[in-house]
Amino acid sequence: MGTTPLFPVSASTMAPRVDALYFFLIGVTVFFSLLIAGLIVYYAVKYHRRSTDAVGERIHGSLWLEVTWSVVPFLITMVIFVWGASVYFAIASPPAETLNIYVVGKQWMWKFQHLDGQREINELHVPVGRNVKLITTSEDVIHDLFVPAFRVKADVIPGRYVNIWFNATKPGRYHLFCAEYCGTRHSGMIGEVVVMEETEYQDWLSGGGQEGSLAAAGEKLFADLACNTCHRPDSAGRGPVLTGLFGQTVTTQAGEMVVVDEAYVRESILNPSAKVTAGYQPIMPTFQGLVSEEGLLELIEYVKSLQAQPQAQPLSDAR
Amino acid sequence: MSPDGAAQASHIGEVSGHHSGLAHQFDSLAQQREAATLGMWCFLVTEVLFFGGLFLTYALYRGWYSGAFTAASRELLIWPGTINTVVLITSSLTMALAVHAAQTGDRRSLILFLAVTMLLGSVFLGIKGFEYYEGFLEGHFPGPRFQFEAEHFREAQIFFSLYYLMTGLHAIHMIIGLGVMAVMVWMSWRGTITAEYYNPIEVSGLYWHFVDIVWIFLFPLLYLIGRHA
Amino acid sequence: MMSEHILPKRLYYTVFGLLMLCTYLTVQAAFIDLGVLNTVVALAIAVFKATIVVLFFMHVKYSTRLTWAVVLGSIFWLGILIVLTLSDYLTRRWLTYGGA
Amino acid sequence: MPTVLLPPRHYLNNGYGIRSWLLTRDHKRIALLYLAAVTFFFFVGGAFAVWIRLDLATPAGDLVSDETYNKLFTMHGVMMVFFFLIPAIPSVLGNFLVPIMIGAKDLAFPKLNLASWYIYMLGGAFTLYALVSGGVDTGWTFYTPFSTASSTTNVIPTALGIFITGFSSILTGLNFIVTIHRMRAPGMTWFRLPLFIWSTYATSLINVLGTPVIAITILLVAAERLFQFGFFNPALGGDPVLFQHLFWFYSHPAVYIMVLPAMGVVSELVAAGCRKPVFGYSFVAFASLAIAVLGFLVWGHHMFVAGESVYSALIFSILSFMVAIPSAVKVFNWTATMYRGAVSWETPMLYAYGFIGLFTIGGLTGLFLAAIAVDVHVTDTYFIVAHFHYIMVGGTIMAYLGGVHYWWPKISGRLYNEGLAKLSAGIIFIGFNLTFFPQFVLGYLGMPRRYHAYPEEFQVLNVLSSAGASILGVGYLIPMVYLMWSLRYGRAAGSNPWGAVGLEWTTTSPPPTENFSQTPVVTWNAYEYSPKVDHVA
Ligand code: HEA
Ligand code: HEA
Ligand code: HEC
Ligand code: CUA
Ligand SMILES: [Cu+2]
Repeated sequence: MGTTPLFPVSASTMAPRVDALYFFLIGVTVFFSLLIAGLIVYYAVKYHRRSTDAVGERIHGSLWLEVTWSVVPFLITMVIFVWGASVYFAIASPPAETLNIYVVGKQWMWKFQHLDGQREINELHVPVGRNVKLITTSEDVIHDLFVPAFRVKADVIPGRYVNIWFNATKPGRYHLFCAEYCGTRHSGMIGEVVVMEETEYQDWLSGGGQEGSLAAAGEKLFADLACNTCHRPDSAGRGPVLTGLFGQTVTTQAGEMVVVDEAYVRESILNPSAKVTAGYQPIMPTFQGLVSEEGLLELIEYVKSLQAQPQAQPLSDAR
Repeated sequence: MSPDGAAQASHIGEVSGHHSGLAHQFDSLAQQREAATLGMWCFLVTEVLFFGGLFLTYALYRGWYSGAFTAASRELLIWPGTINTVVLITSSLTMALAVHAAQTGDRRSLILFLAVTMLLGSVFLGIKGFEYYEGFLEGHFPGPRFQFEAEHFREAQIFFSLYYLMTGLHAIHMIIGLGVMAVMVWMSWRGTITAEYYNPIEVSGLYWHFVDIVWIFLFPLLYLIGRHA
Repeated sequence: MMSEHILPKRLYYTVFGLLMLCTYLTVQAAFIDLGVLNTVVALAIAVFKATIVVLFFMHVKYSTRLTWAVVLGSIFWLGILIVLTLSDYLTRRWLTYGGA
Repeated sequence: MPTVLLPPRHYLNNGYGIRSWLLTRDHKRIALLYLAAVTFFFFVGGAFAVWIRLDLATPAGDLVSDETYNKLFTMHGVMMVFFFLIPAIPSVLGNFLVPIMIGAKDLAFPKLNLASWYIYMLGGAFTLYALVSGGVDTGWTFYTPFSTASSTTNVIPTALGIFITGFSSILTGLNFIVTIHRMRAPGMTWFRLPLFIWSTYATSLINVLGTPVIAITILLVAAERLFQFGFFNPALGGDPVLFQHLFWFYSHPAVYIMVLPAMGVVSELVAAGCRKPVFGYSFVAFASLAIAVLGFLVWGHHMFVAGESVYSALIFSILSFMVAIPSAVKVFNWTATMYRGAVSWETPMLYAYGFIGLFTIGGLTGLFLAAIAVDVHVTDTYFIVAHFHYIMVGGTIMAYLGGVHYWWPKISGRLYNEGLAKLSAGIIFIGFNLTFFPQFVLGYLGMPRRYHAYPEEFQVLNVLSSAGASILGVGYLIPMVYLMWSLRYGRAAGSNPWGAVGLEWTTTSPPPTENFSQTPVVTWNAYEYSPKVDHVA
């Protein structure tokens, strides 16, 4: 497009809240910049040195002025702080009910996995008006998933799961950037977020998905890697029963309580001895190098899906 | 005052009892000694923060991988560490006595104590070298040749990475210290050091004690914590 | 005036004795199982040893206020580095950006 | 004025051979050695900047490959930060002025001072070697695990260069601290010191307390890159965020290393430009110390989206706002100083005005970044780039140029061409704003930094920025010409061409090697201009 926008479209519930603070800050900046610049010009003209040996008046300072121009800015900044912090909290805490999409970043592309099987690269389809949570990780270095129209961004860190959530308000196509420098094609690690009406979205979902759901893929992998030799639905296996495990709190041999979340399952697979579950031998082999990041996500989704009551709707977070 | 400040500046002449050790920019030996001592202390501040970065890293991973760190630290031989602690502390004593000798202008014992300090320093390095050699045979050095029980492999490797980096940097400081001491012996030999002008000894003493202090912390952190069965 | 007056050798020997004693204690303590206390004890002893070295071997006890300021300053800044960094790691379990 | 002549004996004609320069221990000559080196690195860094801007004139970035582009901004950042801006004011103006301003014969450790210069040059040599032998592409921030596990370029040589140079700034800082504590002339009490000394002192504190941490961090990176010591790479069990903590523990305070000396210069310029004591001397003085201390408590504001704890993000955010206050106090005090002054429009003053205005904008945009929610959107975009160029280029370089012009007669003993100086000051101001203002807009639009190619809709603003950069470049070249010219043909300045106070103006221009014929005894406060009786506004 030939037009030159000067302000980004706002297409998420968070965008207006960020913009509001932004405008307030612009107000503060304009005010103080004009104040300072104005005074400088005014004084420079009014008190311009006329004779070569003229000297200024010997004024040393004024306590109440010092106090004023320390306290006033301080109060202003505290307003900004509280405001910024509250919105930040909202950005940092996803709502309970979210549509989860798994994201893997690698030099230099974005891979998206939807719960019921669709996989896409550098393009992400989401429904309008739903809370979407991207569960992201990286295969190599730090990347950063950034959607300007949504005003959200987070570093995508190898070895960790970072969640980004948003609620799109406008159908359309929006830029998706990698915002953390990650090497040669960093500026090529871009894509588009496609926000669709719910109905279109459902059509799109049913469009792809030949591979079957993510959990199904996980189940297959679970068998291929012979996890099921130890982890069986009944408690006959040498490993703990994984059914209904996700979201629970387990006690490790070290005696600490840990919540079973994505990170925990991941660690249990890649580095089982790190947190050995109480009452079991540390016999689980590490699967480091045997499972890809996508594979891990499938296994995690499978473990999630192993709920005591099978009718847990697949589209919602286990918590 | 008038824009030309010179008018106001009254003047005084140089007051400086001239001594071979007095540099041109100083007015008196006292001023020079204070400057040198303050300079060395500022330098030691930088050293504290330099090692501080390492101690922070250590603290973090110790917290995360306490199991592995305990297992790994048990691999270290305790007796060389202990002996080295004793050796280094003793060298600090002899260093302090060297400064004392310098202050009292007792040149012979000054040179003697400096020599003993250097000797002990070398003993420390010798023992450390032996430890490194042992560790190398045991496959403690991180990287391709690293060996450790599979359970804690990665984490133990981090422990030994820290072990070699921390003790290695400490050893380098020791070597520099020995160099400084050598110069001090030479200066004392030439008689540059006198009861009025002993500042070089005092300042290099500060450095030596600091290196000792670093070890005082490294010893328990690397060898002792988690030693108990 | 720093290190103007000369300390008696006796003092140095006493400090040395203390340091040796501490070394002995810390090694002994390491073999008794005190749980977390092992770390605490080891560090406490180390801090004590460091302190007496600084105060007596390095003459800080008899030095100018400026020297004191420099010493305490270095410890304070080391504190900043460690405390503020750990303020991140130790509070992560409550709420981390991108967590939950 | 009557034709004055240079004094018969001064530090410049005290020996001519190359050895008399390379082996000198005279702080004034060492300052000139730094001046030459720093200027060189600035033009190298500037050349990279021009290159960057040319490439960004088209959305596809047709000029260079993405690989080259990444090396361009990395080298640009490294050169400008570590080899130009950090040493610029302290090592050039500081070295020249600190002993003179406090009435000393030299720094406390002249040999160490010369050594610092050689260390600095050695570091520069390493980095230049890394540059010519293929460059490095990590960005000036060297984030792990990219820098330790992924990049295939000259990370180690560059890092080593920075490591070595670090010792130079440590030793310079140490030298200043000791000098200011122990070498002040009789009667030169702390509260008679020029404010430039206060800010240099604060800067030196940061040098001494911060630099060691970047040094050890670099060693950890090197160890991980060379021996797979797993400190930062998750694949080896390390934590990449730990690197960011260690890096910013130094590199945030480092940004105050880059601005505090500039603030000191501006205080001097404003006082001399208004022939008037700086308003609220003690507040400005303590503001410098406050910035130096608080500056160490805010580094986490570079990591708001890097996966740090939300609670420490809050701590770092509120502290970032705190550190803004002393800066605010300074700005207001400078402005108030002009009230009822004898305000001059000479070149140094023009630069001072430029600094105050642009620093204000740059600083206030810092508040956008400290406000976490906004930072989430603008971090790693051109908004950041604009923020720090406003402070570092619009602020610090303006002050640096102002200082160079103000003290040039003292340094060289000669006067430069005022007309050309005013002209180039104007060009620089216009070029600067044209270059960097559009980047604020680009940033909020969401254009990420370190991007070699970008969507079409951003082109117009980028072209504006590139156009501005070329104007800016010209603006920077002109002073080179007339300052050089003045060395040979400029009129002799006389000891005090500005009619300013301060010890440096009581000695000849250029000063003698020992600075003063006799150690001065100070009986007056800084900036005592008017004989009139005091009265407080
Ligand atoms: C000299 C350099 C310099 C200086 C002085 C500053 C000063 C400040 N900086 Fe800046 N900053 C940088 C150089 C600098 N910065 C660089 C290089 C980066 C990017 C590094 C990278 O990632 O490559 C950066 C990045 C950066 C970030 C991280 C952004 C991100 O990466 O996400 C933040 C966040 O808080 C920040 C904040 C601030 C603040 C609050 C100040 C404050 O100190 C500003 C204080 C000044 C004022 C406030 C103006 C004067 C005041 C008034 C006129 C009165 C009115 C005042 C009030 C109402 C309070 N800066
Ligand atoms: C002191 C610090 C400093 C200074 C002075 C500058 C000066 C300039 N910078 Fe700087 N810049 C940084 C510090 C600085 N920068 C840092 C730290 C980064 C981040 C790097 C990173 O992301 O890792 C950065 C990044 C950066 C970017 C972002 C790159 C990216 O993220 O993709 C851009 C883009 O416009 C830019 C532009 C400029 C311009 C136009 C100038 C102009 O002011 C330059 C003007 C000077 C000249 C034009 C030189 C004049 C001489 C000539 C033109 C003659 C030609 C040359 C020879 C004869 C040899 N800089
Ligand atoms: C050799 C037997 C064995 C195999 C094969 C095995 N596990 Fe395990 N697993 C265990 C044991 C024993 C434990 C409990 C001790 C521990 O936590 O290490 C365990 C723990 C777990 C846990 C943590 C459960 C809890 O209650 O804390 C998860 C999740 C898990 N395994 C998943 C898997 C997956 C996925 C695979 C296949 C890729 C797998 N396991 C393969 C034996 C095995
Ligand atoms: Cu991925 Cu930048
Ligand atoms: Cu910062």
